[in-house]
Amino acid sequence: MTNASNAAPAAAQGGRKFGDVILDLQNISLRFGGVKALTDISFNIREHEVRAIIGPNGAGKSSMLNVINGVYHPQEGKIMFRGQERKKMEPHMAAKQGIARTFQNIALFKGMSVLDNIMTGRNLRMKCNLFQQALWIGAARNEEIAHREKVEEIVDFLEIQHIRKTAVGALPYGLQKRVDLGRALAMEPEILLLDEPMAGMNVEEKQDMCRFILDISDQFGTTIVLIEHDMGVVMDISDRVVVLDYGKKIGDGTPDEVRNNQDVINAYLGSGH
Amino acid sequence: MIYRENGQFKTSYLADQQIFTIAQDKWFVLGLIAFAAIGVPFLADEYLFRAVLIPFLVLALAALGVNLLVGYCGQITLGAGAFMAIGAYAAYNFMVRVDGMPLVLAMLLGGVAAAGFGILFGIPSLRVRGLYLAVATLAAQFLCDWAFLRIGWFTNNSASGSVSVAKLEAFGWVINTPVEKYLFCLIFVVVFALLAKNMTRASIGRQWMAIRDMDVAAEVIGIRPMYAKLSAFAVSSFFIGVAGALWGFVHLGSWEPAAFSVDRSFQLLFMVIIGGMGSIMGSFFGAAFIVILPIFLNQFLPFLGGLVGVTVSTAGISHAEFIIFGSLIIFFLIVEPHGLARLWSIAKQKLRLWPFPH
Amino acid sequence: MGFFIETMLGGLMTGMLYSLVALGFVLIFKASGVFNFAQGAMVLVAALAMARFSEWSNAALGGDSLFLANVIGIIGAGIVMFAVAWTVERFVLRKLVNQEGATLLMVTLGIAYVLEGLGQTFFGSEIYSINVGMPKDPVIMFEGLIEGGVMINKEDFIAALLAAVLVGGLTVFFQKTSVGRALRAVADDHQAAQSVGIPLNKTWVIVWCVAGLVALVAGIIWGSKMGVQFSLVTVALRALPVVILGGLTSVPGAIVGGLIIGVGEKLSEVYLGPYVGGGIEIWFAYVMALIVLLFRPQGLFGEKIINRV
Amino acid sequence: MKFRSLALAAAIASVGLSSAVFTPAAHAQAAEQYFPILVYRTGAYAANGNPWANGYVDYLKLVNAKGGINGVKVSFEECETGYATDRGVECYERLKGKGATVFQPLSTGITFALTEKAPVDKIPLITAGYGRSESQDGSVFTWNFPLLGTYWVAADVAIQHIGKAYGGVDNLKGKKIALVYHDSPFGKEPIPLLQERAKMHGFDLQLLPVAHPGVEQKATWLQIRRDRPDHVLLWGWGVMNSTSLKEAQATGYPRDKMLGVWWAGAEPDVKDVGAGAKGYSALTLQHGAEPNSKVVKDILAMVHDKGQGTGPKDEVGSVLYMRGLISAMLGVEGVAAAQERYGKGKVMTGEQVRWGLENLNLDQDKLDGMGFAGVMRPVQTSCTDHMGASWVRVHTWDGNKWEFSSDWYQADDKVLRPMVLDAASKYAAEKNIQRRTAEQCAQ
Repeated sequence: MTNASNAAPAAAQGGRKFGDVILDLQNISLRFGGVKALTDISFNIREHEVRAIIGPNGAGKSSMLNVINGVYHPQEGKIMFRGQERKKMEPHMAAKQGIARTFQNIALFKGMSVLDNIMTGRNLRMKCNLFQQALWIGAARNEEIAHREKVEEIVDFLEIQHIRKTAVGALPYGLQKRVDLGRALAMEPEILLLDEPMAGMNVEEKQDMCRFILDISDQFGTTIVLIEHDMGVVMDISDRVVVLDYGKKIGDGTPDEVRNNQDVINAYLGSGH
Repeated sequence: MIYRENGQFKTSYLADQQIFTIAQDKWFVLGLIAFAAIGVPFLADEYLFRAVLIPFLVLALAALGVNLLVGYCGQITLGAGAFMAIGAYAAYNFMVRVDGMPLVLAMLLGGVAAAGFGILFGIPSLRVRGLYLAVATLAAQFLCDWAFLRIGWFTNNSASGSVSVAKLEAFGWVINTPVEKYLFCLIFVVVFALLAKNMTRASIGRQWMAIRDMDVAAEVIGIRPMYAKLSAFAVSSFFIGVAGALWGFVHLGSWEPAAFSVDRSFQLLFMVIIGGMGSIMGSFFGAAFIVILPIFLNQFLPFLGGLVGVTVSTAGISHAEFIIFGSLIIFFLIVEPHGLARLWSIAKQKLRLWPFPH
Repeated sequence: MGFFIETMLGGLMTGMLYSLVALGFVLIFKASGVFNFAQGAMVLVAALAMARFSEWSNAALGGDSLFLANVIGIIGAGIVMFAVAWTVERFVLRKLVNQEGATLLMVTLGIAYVLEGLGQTFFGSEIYSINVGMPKDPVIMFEGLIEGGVMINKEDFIAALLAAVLVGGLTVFFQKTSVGRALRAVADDHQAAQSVGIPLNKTWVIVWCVAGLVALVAGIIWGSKMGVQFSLVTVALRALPVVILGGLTSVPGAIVGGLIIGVGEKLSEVYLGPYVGGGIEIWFAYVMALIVLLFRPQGLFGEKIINRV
Repeated sequence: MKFRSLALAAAIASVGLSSAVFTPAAHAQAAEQYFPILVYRTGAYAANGNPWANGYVDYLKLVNAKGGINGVKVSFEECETGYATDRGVECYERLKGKGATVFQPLSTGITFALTEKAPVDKIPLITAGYGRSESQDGSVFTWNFPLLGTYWVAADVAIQHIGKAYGGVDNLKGKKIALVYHDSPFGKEPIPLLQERAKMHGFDLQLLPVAHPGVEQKATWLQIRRDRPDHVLLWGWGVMNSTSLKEAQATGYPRDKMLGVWWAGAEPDVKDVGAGAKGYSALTLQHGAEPNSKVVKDILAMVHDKGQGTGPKDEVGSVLYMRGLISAMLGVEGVAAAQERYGKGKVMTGEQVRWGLENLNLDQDKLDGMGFAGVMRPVQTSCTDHMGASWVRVHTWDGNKWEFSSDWYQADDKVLRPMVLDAASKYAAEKNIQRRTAEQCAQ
């Protein structure tokens, strides 16, 4: 709880109420063999905020998300989740703690329909065992129906009713991104990690996506951690921004603070991105 | 015009989650089962039962098991034959060693034994995948081949290593004639197919498919790879083990380990490829295809040869069988990786629009 | 002591032959990402072609020159292997670019069946012999050093030597020649190789040809040892644990893996076998490979696999 | 999509065509005696399966060329089993419906499976020189006919022959005999008898299994080199035999100390080894390679010279060819014997042929008349003895051809009989079979 005390000042911009620090990353370093992906990075994430991670290509943004949800295990540093130190954990345990994410290069289940993809997000909340499912008796069937209702709400929310039975492999890119988001939402996460949710989209699609992200934040109070290249979008929707470059943190603060940070300006202009 | 879904509206999610969402499909399959249970016994002759229908049903069940693992969970196995063997020999031992052991229970216990070994040999799947996993399952195959040959206890110390079962009786029903054997297998297959269908449309099935399609993403949304993979191995091996018991008890009656050799494993894998990976229906198509193809070629090629005035030798037929078989596998993988099941659904799609294709 | 050394040597020599087949696996896997289950069938077809062409040439020319017959046999078999490589690339691989490994694996199972059928149709299904003048009788060596001496099988020895030469030659080919470098480039990244102007299709044909030639050498050695007949295809199943142990992408891995498996299975059969009834060598090789897999999923020499998201 | 519709069309067509499979094939013509032939002409054992099948078919052709069985023409049909049990069962089911007279599966595995089915279908099984050894007991195994000899006969004679080298079986005490066997029911059959004999004479029996198909035997022969058994019994089939001989050569084990079963003593087993197999001996199922016998000359003249030969001409008279030929002859003679009782010139049913096989009486005159002079000794079966003879000779490979190298042996009934009775009784108890009584036999 070291950083929790200075949590309060960061006032809400958009009328949302920020809570305590939910996730605190302290001095994280990650290496692959000899290559340093992340070096001594510390920042925190507060409940209900929209937190952006930006930086040039190869800055270590995706690695950072992978550290947060347990895909990579940093060699050094601590991760505090609600004040408790998180031991080395596997991704599915992170999911259990309420951390969901979307993927940069859409990692949907290609062979399954949109509905089934989103239904997988409900998996953690389904309690029936294998035998009940095999027999499809009362409990299992009721559970399936109940979760189906929940999933239909998400389908409505994301406006993808018309494609619910289509196999996701056959969908255009923009819709796939939405399904990816839907699957993460189905987990009803506390923290939602979005890895470039708008990459490769046209303006219209981006606007839709922005709307969804803000709605999620508003309606469900979900904490959102976002990686995005489009500076305009980042500055518009995020509450606080952390800037990485070559695996190091070079800036952290509100969009305005970051915009005026000399290191950040150098990184972006200097490296030519 | 007949195959239309017009006017069928679902009013509840329950209705939408039926096995067959189109009424005609449902009636078709129910009709098919009814026909198989009532019609076929009157129509088929003994040869058809013993040489075609019974092996078809048993291998379809085994292929279904393989499909759950390979098609749904994406874990390649080349050791299916071994799990059939475990099912058969375990069931045999339960029958021989436990007095008054009911036949059906022994078979199911055979399946349970296979499931246990399935989990054991599935453990490498947590570390390795693809080809490497295929080799791990081959280890199971060769180990079982050896164990059932060498360890006398498994065969009740039969001198030749060949075992046989005396009398088949379930719930007071003596299973003797080909028709009875056929019906006995049919009951197993229908029940197991239903169980498989239920699992694949429920949460466990989605977990398997998620692991198959993108294992890292699956883990990130909270699917435990260990549980998903090992449960797939267990369920799949259970199916295969029961099929193995049926193969030994009902089809062969007397068998040796060679009945479950690595060739059998390959054969089951081919059934799944040709029939359609990730499709219950496909397992049946694949089994039918592979059971019938050699029989068909054996009769058709000499006939064809006769037409053009050439005598086709037995060797020629079996070599042609190799070639045609291999070509079909290549053909399906290139042209229609989803197998016969996909062709079936395309056909249905066409039928849905017929006679107005636009 | 003498016996232990004999067993070791026997294992090493068998292992060298496994390496030869394993090499075929590794070559094709490196260059096209295909795990070629048809390698065994290729060994069969190559050996059948070799045996039959030399037999036919003898019959046709009426001569009894062993050398001439063998040369014609080798050339004939070489042409057959080239035709196989070309056909496989043209009609199968080309249509499956960028498919998953599992699909490609299963397609090679199909290729194996076709090759087995065609090979037997054209060349027959009896036992044929290849006679390249290998000595068959053993020699006893080191009689002064060890009591009873150490028996060495000359045929095995020459076969192992041949295999070693081939492996050395291939290593040079891969490291030093431009074709070899192109093949390695393709192996590392198909698209990158294509973008710098290396024709993918051609390199595939080449690598399948090289694998075909390796199969031919393996076929000649095995065929000379145990006769040319259908069971040669099972050689592939014996060599599988070798590639797994050594790593699918590593030429030295195939060699070392072969030697380890060869020695391991012979020692296990001779020293452990009698306690459990014998016949354990096949699964012992697989279990050895499996244990290595559990600790090093990429094999002893394979490239590390990193999960990316 | 073009490919797809092509595939679709192909699938539909194949469904249509496969209905051809289900239409019962036309039954054999009423006036012909139908012989189904289970063969394997492809796969690992094809080299040995081919000559057997060719001999079998050629003999049936000869029967027809000579006017049939008392005027009844013979029809026949091959079915490929690939040496696989399930394929064998399918063949059996398919061909039995066409009025099969007798089945000869040429595979111990298939024999085991068919033993369960034959009594139901009432079709006799001839397993000349293979199959279940206890099926000699005809009062339990009503439908099995292991004519000429079983594996127990072979094992018994093998020990007698080896014993002879030491001046009698009693001198085998302390000797070591290794059994290198094909790891399958076929290879395991002789073990009980060998163990029995080992107990009787006090020799040491070493068991060395070889996994199918038998191409990897280095470890086996290293063990033999270490333990230096006095004799090696080779119980292999197919490529395993030639591999054994090559490994024996490679490890310097003397070939003249090796004795093969009659399935390990034919041309394909040694040809490829050539001079390296010189001195190797094998048991024979009475006959060896018989290129000079009258029946072979008949076949050459009446079948091959008419362009009707099944296989290559130079194979006629080779060991496995003769095995197939004699197997066919036994089946045909079974029919002929049945006709004696049920009416000459009529087509016999399976049940009638069984009676014929059970009352087979091929004395030397008859055999000589059929062209088997010097090839075979008399065979006489009965209700309780379905084997009919246990005559065995040994022949030796001289580097080019097989030459007989021993006198005739017969299995020792004192050893064999109790074991057969015991095993058959056990089987009868397991299957709830009542032994046939003398009255039932007389029927």
